[in-house]
Amino acid sequence: MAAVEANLAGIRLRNPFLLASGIWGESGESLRGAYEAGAGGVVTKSIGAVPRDGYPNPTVETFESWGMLNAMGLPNPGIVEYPQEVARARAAGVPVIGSVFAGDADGFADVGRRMESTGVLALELNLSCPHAKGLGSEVGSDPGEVERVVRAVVRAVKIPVLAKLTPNTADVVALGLAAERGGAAGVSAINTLRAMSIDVTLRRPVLANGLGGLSGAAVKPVGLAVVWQLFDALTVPIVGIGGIRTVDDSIAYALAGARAVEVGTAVAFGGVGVFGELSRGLPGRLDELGFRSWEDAVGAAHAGRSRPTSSVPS
Amino acid sequence: MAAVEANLAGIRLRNPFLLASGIWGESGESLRGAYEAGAGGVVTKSIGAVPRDGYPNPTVETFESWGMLNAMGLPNPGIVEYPQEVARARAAGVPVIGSVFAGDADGFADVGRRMESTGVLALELNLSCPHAKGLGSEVGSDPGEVERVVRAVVRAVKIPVLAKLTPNTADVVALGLAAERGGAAGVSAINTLRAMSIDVTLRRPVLANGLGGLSGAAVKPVGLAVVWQLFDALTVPIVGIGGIRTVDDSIAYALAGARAVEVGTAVAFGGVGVFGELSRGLPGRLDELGFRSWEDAVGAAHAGRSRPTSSVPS
Amino acid sequence: MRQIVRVTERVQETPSTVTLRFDHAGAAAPGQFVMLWLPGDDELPMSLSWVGDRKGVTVKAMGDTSRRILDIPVGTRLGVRGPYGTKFDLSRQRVLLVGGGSGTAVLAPAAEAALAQGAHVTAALGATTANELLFEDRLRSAGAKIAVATDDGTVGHHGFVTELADRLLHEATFDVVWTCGPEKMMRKVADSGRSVGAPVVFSVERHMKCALGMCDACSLGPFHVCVDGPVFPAEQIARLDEFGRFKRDPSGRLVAA
Amino acid sequence: MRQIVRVTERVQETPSTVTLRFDHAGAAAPGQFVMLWLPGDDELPMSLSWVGDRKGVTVKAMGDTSRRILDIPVGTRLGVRGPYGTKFDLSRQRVLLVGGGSGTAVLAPAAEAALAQGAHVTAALGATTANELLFEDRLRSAGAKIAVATDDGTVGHHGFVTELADRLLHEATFDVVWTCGPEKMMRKVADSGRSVGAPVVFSVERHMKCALGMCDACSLGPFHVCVDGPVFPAEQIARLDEFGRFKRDPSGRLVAA
Ligand SMILES: Cc1cc2nc3c(=O)[nH]c(=O)nc-3n(C[C@H](O)[C@H](O)[C@H](O)COP(=O)(O)OP(=O)(O)OC[C@H]3O[C@@H](n4cnc5c(N)ncnc54)[C@H](O)[C@@H]3O)c2cc1C
Ligand SMILES: Cc1cc2nc3c(=O)[nH]c(=O)nc-3n(C[C@H](O)[C@H](O)[C@H](O)COP(=O)(O)OP(=O)(O)OC[C@H]3O[C@@H](n4cnc5c(N)ncnc54)[C@H](O)[C@@H]3O)c2cc1C
Ligand SMILES: Cc1cc2nc3c(=O)[nH]c(=O)nc-3n(C[C@H](O)[C@H](O)[C@H](O)COP(=O)(O)O)c2cc1C
Ligand SMILES: Cc1cc2nc3c(=O)[nH]c(=O)nc-3n(C[C@H](O)[C@H](O)[C@H](O)COP(=O)(O)O)c2cc1C
Ligand code: FES
Ligand code: FES
Repeated sequence: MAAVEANLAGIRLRNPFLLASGIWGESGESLRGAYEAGAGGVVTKSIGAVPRDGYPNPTVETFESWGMLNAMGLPNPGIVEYPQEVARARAAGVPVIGSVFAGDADGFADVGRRMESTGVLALELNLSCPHAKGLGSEVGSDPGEVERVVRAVVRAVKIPVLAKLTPNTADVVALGLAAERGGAAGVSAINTLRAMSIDVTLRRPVLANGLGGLSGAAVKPVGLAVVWQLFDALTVPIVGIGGIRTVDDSIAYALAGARAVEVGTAVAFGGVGVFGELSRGLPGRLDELGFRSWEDAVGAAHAGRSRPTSSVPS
Repeated sequence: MAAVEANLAGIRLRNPFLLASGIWGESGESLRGAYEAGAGGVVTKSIGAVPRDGYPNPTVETFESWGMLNAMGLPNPGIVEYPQEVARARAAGVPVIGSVFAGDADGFADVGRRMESTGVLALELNLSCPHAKGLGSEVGSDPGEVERVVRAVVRAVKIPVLAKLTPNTADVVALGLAAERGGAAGVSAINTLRAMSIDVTLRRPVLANGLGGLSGAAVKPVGLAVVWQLFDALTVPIVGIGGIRTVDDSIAYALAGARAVEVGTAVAFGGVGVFGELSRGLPGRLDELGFRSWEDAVGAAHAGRSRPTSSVPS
Repeated sequence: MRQIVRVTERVQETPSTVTLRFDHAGAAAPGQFVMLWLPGDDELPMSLSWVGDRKGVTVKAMGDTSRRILDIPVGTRLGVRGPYGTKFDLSRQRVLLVGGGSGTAVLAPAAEAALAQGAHVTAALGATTANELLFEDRLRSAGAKIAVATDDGTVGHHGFVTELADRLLHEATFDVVWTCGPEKMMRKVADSGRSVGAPVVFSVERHMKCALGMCDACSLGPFHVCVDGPVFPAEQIARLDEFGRFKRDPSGRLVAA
Repeated sequence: MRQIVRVTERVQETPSTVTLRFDHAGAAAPGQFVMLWLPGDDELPMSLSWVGDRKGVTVKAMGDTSRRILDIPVGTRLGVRGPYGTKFDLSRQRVLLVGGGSGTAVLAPAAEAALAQGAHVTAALGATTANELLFEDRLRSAGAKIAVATDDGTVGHHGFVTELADRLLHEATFDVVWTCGPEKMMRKVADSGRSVGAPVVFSVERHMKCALGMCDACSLGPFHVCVDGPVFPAEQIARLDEFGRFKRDPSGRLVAA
């Protein structure tokens, strides 16, 4: 049977399936539940310096089974109280990656350092969250800011730092290169796509925040394109995210260049049991497809073919 | 019954449903067919200075009924031969908007002028096409370039000029404002989202070009968010595009701020009869929802509520 | 997935509690809840106090939003997602209900369904004062035996409904106890049930956002109340440290219940 | 929607023509085509020369891609989209086939299906030379009467298959004529059919990209061959200016056919 261990910037995972940030990530028992269901590891909810309630409801909208729109507004208990949740997950042996956000480089460094002290194996910087006052969406979409933030955190901590990139950009490669220059040990992509739903009967946006983020199957083609482009340009490992629900979805991400993947919305549509399906199904499917291991599949769609132009047609 | 006429930058349309560029747009008889099926008007395939074969097949991939990926590669007969197609459509009384593309401002002005002389009612500049050599994706995602191109075309022609914007950007409002400064009579949005599909059995991208563009239902939430943001910032009219298939989809775009809409992928999934369904269904549905007219619905979701932040959550 | 409905009827059940009825065709079973959206305002989880195609929710004034819901007139449009969550097992023959305050809202349709299937239902209803008792008449006319308790003694047992429930459990044999109300109350009911060997089933409330088992807002130990609950066997829940002691606030912090 | 199949059999039908068989479960009817993708290379429309679960396409060397398809070994993986397009109406009793070159590929399964339903089928087959005649044996053993024509006279009528067809149409009565081949050939068949009052049905080829009725690559007058065709009643098509005179190249330009 094909080996499915993944090595992400030095972190060894029993399988490449990580719980995506923001799903089941507020409580330590949920993190543990995802791991026990079969995940190789978990990424916490994005944690900030102080508690945040997030936006009022409605915070979610689903589109059949192909899409999910959310504007949670980064609710989180804050870095002062969150360590007890990490501790609970770690006590159960769960490999935890700590997701953090802040309004500027110093803020990221500060929360990142405090997250490090909880014993997480790595940090994931949510550089795709744009409502911190004074910085706005520039944090995540300005390569200069990305580099500055990553560098500040890398200097402040000893564990590997992953930069989570936004797909809401003209040039995700520039963002990835900036993260790499800043010292990121890897990049994660994608976060949600800026999107919205309007109720025609009520003549108003559905989400309390108006704008939200699209996730689920609908964004898989977008995530694949992002990972593909990043793989061609970067040397650090890539964590693929967006619309993964089946083993084949995850292998498509591996072929595009992802060394591990995160799974989010599929938990809402199919329950946390999706991690069991994925982890049980992966070895046999890799065998069928002729791969000796997960690692063997990483980037394999790039081999031996003339690289496509990075142009968008139509 | 509610009135459904639309007024787009001075162009009067019998209904707000336009055939989107790139669908049924290479031949005059197809343009006419879309109009006869019920469209209020048509946008031509994007036409360049010289004939282009486009990319080799495979050029399309469908995702169930929620999404379509394509990399046609802008096949078009070129502006020298295309006038005969416009002539055929105009002879049948079809309101035609001419879509054009080029590699730089001068090129746009040149093709635009020649398109104007075919008798089209307006131009739509495809600023979301990034494979013209030497300029790349900067044409559409750099506000400075957008303004320059629009200005050059506006100076070269007398008919209204619409700028078609890309959703592959961090800040679509900056692009819209640039188009407005350049003198655009309106903006169209969205074009497709950069995306990709990988076949795990074959270990390769499906489209010959590797990267392609996502359209269909999956991009409707993205298109609505773009139109919503543009409506808040611009004064020129907006043509809403992306995933429109039902009357309610079109009304959602109107509520977000679209004065007319274009329909593309729905033709592949449901046939050109979709224009009949839309145009027949609109008046009654507007009545049901309490609108006196289509115009009455334009922007109506913005009224009376505190505008949502333009932040992307999660 | 969200349906827009219109309030077709508004019933003032008690000074602090109102039932809103609306047409909604989704299949629903007693125990389940909907996410009820007051457009322009919040969206809250609400148990269905009426299942079937003419559904209803029964809302008690607690905080700002529920207070505003109380004031909306017939004809108001509401958004409805769901029904979501687990159901009461209606196959038991001898059922004891223990309802505290608005907790009775979710028990009433379960009692009616059980009675319609021939079960014997006894309802122990608690409230602060006599005119806050919920669905006493509704349950009586459906055929339930009623016992009431009020904090101020204006009617029935002067004291907690848990005391009443404990007495009933020791006087007669029940196949199951369904309870909904404050968590400390439900924990006491669980203790009484255990002492006489009667299985107890809770209907639990937690802060909810997605109701899809995704956002973790409603987590309670290893469970997510929105999908694993709200109806739980007491033994799954009562032993959790958190239960009756902590809940999570909207930020996800554990705060005193 | 795209299935990856493996070539299970390769039959050299003529020096320039090869049949590839593969397992594919999609429902298909005679007349329909698939988009056949040679990974790493182009994707081309190909009529199904075998319908059923063990499908087949019969490819003639025309340009670069078809030439490469001819050379692929058994075991090669291909992408298959479809089946797409319109079908032959198999209810007619007396059928005349007129096939030019690889055009016979799409007529063979239609003939077999009609024969299986008890129809009488006569096949007029044309080719440049004797050993380029396609599916002569296959059609004969299915029960069709065969007449052949070769450009060089190596076998059968020395000349065009259209002459043969015209003679057959004047000798006997046919309920329908099915024809596939060069457009000029099909137009002549339509003329013959009209002169004797026999309805003629074309199978038309046009450059294709999407095969979804979207991209306009295959437009022919008001029709899109990929969804309105490829099987058309001759009267819809033969009168179009374009037919037999122009086709659209990959850029969409009208060029001489
Ligand atoms: C599955 C489920 C079903 C529910 N069914 C019903 C129902 O049928 N009828 C009903 O009236 N409510 C029900 N609720 C509770 C309801 O969702 C709200 O929490 C409640 O209406 C208060 O909302 P608010 O925004 O007005 O108050 P908030 O502003 O959130 O809170 C105001 C005050 O009320 C207190 N409070 C809030 N919720 C509760 C609670 N559940 N129990 C005790 N105190 C509380 C808070 O601590 C605070 O002091 C249900 C909740 C869940 C999770
Ligand atoms: C619905 C449909 C069904 C088809 N079924 C079959 C089939 O069963 N078997 C089969 O072999 N082909 C079939 N074709 C034609 C096939 O799709 C290709 O066009 C053909 O194989 C040539 O492709 P190429 O890329 O090799 O040639 P190209 O490089 O496209 O062309 C090379 C040369 O061949 C000529 N040529 C290309 N296509 C044709 C044509 N259709 N007729 C005459 N000359 C042509 C060109 O003019 C050029 O000179 C079908 C086409 C359609 C639209
Ligand atoms: C409800 C919800 C909450 C999310 N919260 C966060 C978050 O706090 N931090 C973050 O980096 N990403 C967050 N995301 C984005 C996901 O981690 C992921 O990048 C995205 O949803 C795409 O993956 P998916 O399609 O598998 O869900 C959230 C997504 C959802 C649906
Ligand atoms: C096959 C195809 C070809 C397209 N070609 C063009 C084009 O030439 N010029 C252009 O501006 N947009 C082109 N588009 C984009 C559409 O006009 C439209 O912006 C997009 O598909 C979203 O709308 P939809 O979801 O209704 O298809 C094309 C889209 C498709 C699917
Ligand atoms: S409310 Fe989101 S997980 Fe239960
Ligand atoms: S091949 Fe695209 S419309 Fe027919």
